[in-house]
Amino acid sequence: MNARVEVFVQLKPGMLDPQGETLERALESMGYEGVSGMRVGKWITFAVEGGERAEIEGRVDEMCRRLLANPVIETYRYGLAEAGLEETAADGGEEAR
Amino acid sequence: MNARVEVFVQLKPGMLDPQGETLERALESMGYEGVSGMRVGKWITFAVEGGERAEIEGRVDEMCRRLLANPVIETYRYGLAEAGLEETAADGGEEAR
Amino acid sequence: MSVRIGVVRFPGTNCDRDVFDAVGSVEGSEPVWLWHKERDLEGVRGIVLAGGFSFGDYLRAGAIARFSPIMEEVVAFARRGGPVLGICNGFQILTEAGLLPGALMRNDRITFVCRDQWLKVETTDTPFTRHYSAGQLVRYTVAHGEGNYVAEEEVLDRLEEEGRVAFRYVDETGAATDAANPNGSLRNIAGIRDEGGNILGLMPHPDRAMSELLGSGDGAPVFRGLVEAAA
Amino acid sequence: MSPATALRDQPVTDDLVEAHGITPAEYQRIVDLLGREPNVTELGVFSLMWSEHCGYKYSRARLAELPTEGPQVVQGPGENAGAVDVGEGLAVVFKMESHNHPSAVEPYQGAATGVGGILRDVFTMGARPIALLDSLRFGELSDPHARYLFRNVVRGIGDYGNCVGVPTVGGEVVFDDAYRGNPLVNAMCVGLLRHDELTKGATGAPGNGVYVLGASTGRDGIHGASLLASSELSDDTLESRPTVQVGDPFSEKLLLEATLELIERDAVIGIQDMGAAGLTSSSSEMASRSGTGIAIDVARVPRREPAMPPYEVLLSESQERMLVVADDAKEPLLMEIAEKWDLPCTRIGEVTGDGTWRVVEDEVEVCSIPVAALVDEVPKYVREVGRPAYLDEVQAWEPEEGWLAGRDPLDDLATLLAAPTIACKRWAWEQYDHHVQTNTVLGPGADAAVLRLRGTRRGIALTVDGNGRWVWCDPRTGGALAVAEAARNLAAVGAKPLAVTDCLNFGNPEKDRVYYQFVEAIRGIAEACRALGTPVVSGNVSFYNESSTGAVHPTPTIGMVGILEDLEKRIRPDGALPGDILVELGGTGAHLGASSFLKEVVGTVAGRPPAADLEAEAAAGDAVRALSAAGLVRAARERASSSPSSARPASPDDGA
Ligand SMILES: Nc1ncnc2c1ncn2[C@@H]1O[C@H](COP(=O)(O)OP(=O)(O)O)[C@@H](O)[C@H]1O
Repeated sequence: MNARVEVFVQLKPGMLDPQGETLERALESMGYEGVSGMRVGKWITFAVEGGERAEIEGRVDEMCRRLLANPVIETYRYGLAEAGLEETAADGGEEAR
Repeated sequence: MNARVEVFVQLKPGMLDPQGETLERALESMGYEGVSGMRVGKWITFAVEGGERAEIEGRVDEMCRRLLANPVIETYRYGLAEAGLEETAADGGEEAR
Repeated sequence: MSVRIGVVRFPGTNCDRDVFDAVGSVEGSEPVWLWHKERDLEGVRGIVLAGGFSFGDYLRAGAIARFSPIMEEVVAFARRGGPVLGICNGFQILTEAGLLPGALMRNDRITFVCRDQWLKVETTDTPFTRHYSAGQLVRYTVAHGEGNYVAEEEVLDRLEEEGRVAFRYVDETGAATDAANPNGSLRNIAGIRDEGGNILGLMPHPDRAMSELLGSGDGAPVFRGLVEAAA
Repeated sequence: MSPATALRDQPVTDDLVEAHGITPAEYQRIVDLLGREPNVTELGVFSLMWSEHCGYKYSRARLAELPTEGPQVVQGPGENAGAVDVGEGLAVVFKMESHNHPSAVEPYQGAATGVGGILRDVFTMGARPIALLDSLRFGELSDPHARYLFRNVVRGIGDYGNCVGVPTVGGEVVFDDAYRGNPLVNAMCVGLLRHDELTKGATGAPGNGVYVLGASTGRDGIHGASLLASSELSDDTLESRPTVQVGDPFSEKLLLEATLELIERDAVIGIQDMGAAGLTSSSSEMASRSGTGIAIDVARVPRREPAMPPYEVLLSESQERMLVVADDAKEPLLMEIAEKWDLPCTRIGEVTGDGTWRVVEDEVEVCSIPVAALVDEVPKYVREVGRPAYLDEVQAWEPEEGWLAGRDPLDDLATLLAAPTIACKRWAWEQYDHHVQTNTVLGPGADAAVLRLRGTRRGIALTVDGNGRWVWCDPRTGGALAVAEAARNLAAVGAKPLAVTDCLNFGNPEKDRVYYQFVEAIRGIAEACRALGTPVVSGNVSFYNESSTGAVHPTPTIGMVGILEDLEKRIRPDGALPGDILVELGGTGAHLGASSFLKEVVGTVAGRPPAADLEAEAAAGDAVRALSAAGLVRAARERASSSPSSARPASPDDGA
């Protein structure tokens, strides 16, 4: 199959996320109240060609472990969707493309 | 309601994404083939307290436009989930919204 | 016979010439370029990973560089006990490659920081620090955006116990205060060494502390130690 | 019909001409030059090349008043950057450029790509960039939007320069309501080379190959996007068209190293940056300099997106690209070096002998325009305008009798020192790597930066200066004072001024008031440069710095380079010891017109700036250098709007 992949990488829970904290403070000073626990992670999207679903998943997981996330400080997860369905990555939020 | 919010920010399609391009080349030279169209965006998660769903959505949208993304070069979308359901934010991929 | 010391160049390395000169200033040494795409260490007896932004530091500092062909050789060389010094981006690459524990996160102040920095030499038990005295204060420049050293508590404790913290950020009196910490590093750690003592990684730049004209000559002993260990 | 073909065949209507910013008279001139009507792509090309940005149609005639010659000048205006001799076979290459509008829209990327552009201008000449400086203007720091711009512009400059590995060693930041709607972001780059390495943007002989080196071409910053949107093209291709580019400092670093290696190993005949105005201006300017023609096949230009019509490929401002000319003998080496640095390099055309700028897409001719029509025939507008009335009003200000009565000087001093414009700018420059390359003898925080020239006893001193308030109150004097202050900054470290680059930031020159300010400021600059012996070797004009809140203060910024023949004789800013004698050299007495005191403490912008006594200025500089050479000076400071580092630093986090 050809897949669209989304990978989500975030700092481990408990690790300080200064970027999230700064954004939170900025929002507060702009007058947005009640926002808390802000974390800024990475959202990596791409297409993968060829192979069975399980095989692709295995490959993506390895890419995450080796490069896309640093296990010392980060956690990751990912999702696959059959490609051709470009919409998958695009729907929800017409702004998205 | 109290909500868990996830915001996804990415460079507009057609804009150069140097990070995505560099990563893609790196994966290729590590032997991962068939990867294409890589984009590196931001995944911002936080909690919001109080208000109706529609009202929160309005507020989040405004926060996105004003601070979390720059509409000149980026697109964004977001998803809300009733809080308490921490899992929502945690389980796999595209379901996340 | 002069001692060949390799200076590794990744695309985006930008302190390569500074390090090359620093190494070259030590009598009896011969700096040699090592290109990231090569697998040949050209007979060098010591290696420096210089600062900069290898592969733009895109994704995470040092994350992509560690997969370069040359790094396989550097890792093998280090495991054989060869002296390896990682400065700034070089330190980040060494942690990404697993040669040193922990990780370097984005500075707690978010922004890049470039300033003169006092450091305390915590161990003289490495070739690179043997010309200092324990507890000596030295002044180098720091210049980085991702220098916030983190590791799990046990790892930190072990580093302390085994005397593997090499440098700490301090103020001019030698106190490891928060104000003296440029990036939020746990326990003000600026540099660490491996178990064997032949690998040193640090965020501050001894390569920029080679001349009083530029503000400090405190970095010279590091390079002297490297060359001697390689000889 | 594909959008590409639709665009190509679109008829050129009056509306379309107007939407391209071309007047009916200009259009007629184009028709005369071509001997026919242009097609829409050619129209786009003319509108770009004849724009103020590329063609300097309002400014060119006035810029001619600036002195550009001197024994020290190795390269004057006209190339990518100017160059001066600094002795021992070395030359310093430098230029300043603005990125105001992109920074207003996307401060981080706008500022970053501004740095990218100015770096390319310098390394295209074969010089290794050794320093950057930045001159910034924002609205008052109490305005949240100004804080947002300040924070992100500084981060953008820092991230780009830091990544490429060029130290940012100096600059200035001014906060004034005049810049609320339109910030100014000017960046200066300084490079170093041996005289024999100086490379020009030339094409050599017909038959030589033309190549694109570096990034692929996308729809970045395509000029005229708005007009295309109004002309019935398929909507979805248009709305996604970005007007701001994203910077890629990593690719820039590769491009820098590759370019210098190409030049060092003699693998190119000519090379030119493809930044602003892209393929069109780079190719036509190269051909123009060499008196040749050039033929390009846009189908061969590597693109980031499919279905880009020639119009877009020609006008794209995608960053981190170079146009290279090489002959067949050099081609293999060119390709080898490009591959070494992982940069795509593609042959897209060749140099011709017919003086025509010709573009084809596959076999089909898209443009055929005489190079001279694009480059030399740019309309020049010289207008005579009268002195605007506001000046009389402003200059009429006189302090009233006893106006200072009851003021507490110490309070006022505290107010002054706390003003963000005057306060220390550590918050900004700590984000800039100012040490990389290990040449920085004196970095930010001094009157001027000082760099050593490795392998010699020499050093160079660098500064940028401008004072829009002074120019607004008195354009001619203000222009002269900007040069004088720059020279004073250099003198304060013991350096002798050599030459100037300028960045002239003004409002809309079609308005009389702005044009007058521009003309007069240039006269002031020219007079001061003559008096101080500092020719202008490069520069940049930025007009239309206006917003709903009006035009910015007329703000010429002056970048100046000076030489220290012996670094040991430099003057240290912090060398003073207790008991040392304090002397004021020169000085204009008590002058408060148009001062910071009036603005920050009293809240008025009025009066005349101090007179520019250029002879005294030159003499004072000579005196400082003579005293210093005699070993009599321990420390010196320029005495204009200096920023004591003890004051609370100006930071966007102040919440002001
Ligand atoms: N944006 C900036 N980038 C780098 N250095 C800066 C910047 N702004 C100010 N500086 C540094 O702060 C010092 C004081 O600047 P400025 O207030 O313009 O002084 P002066 O009035 O003497 O020209 C200078 O050394 C200058 O280089």
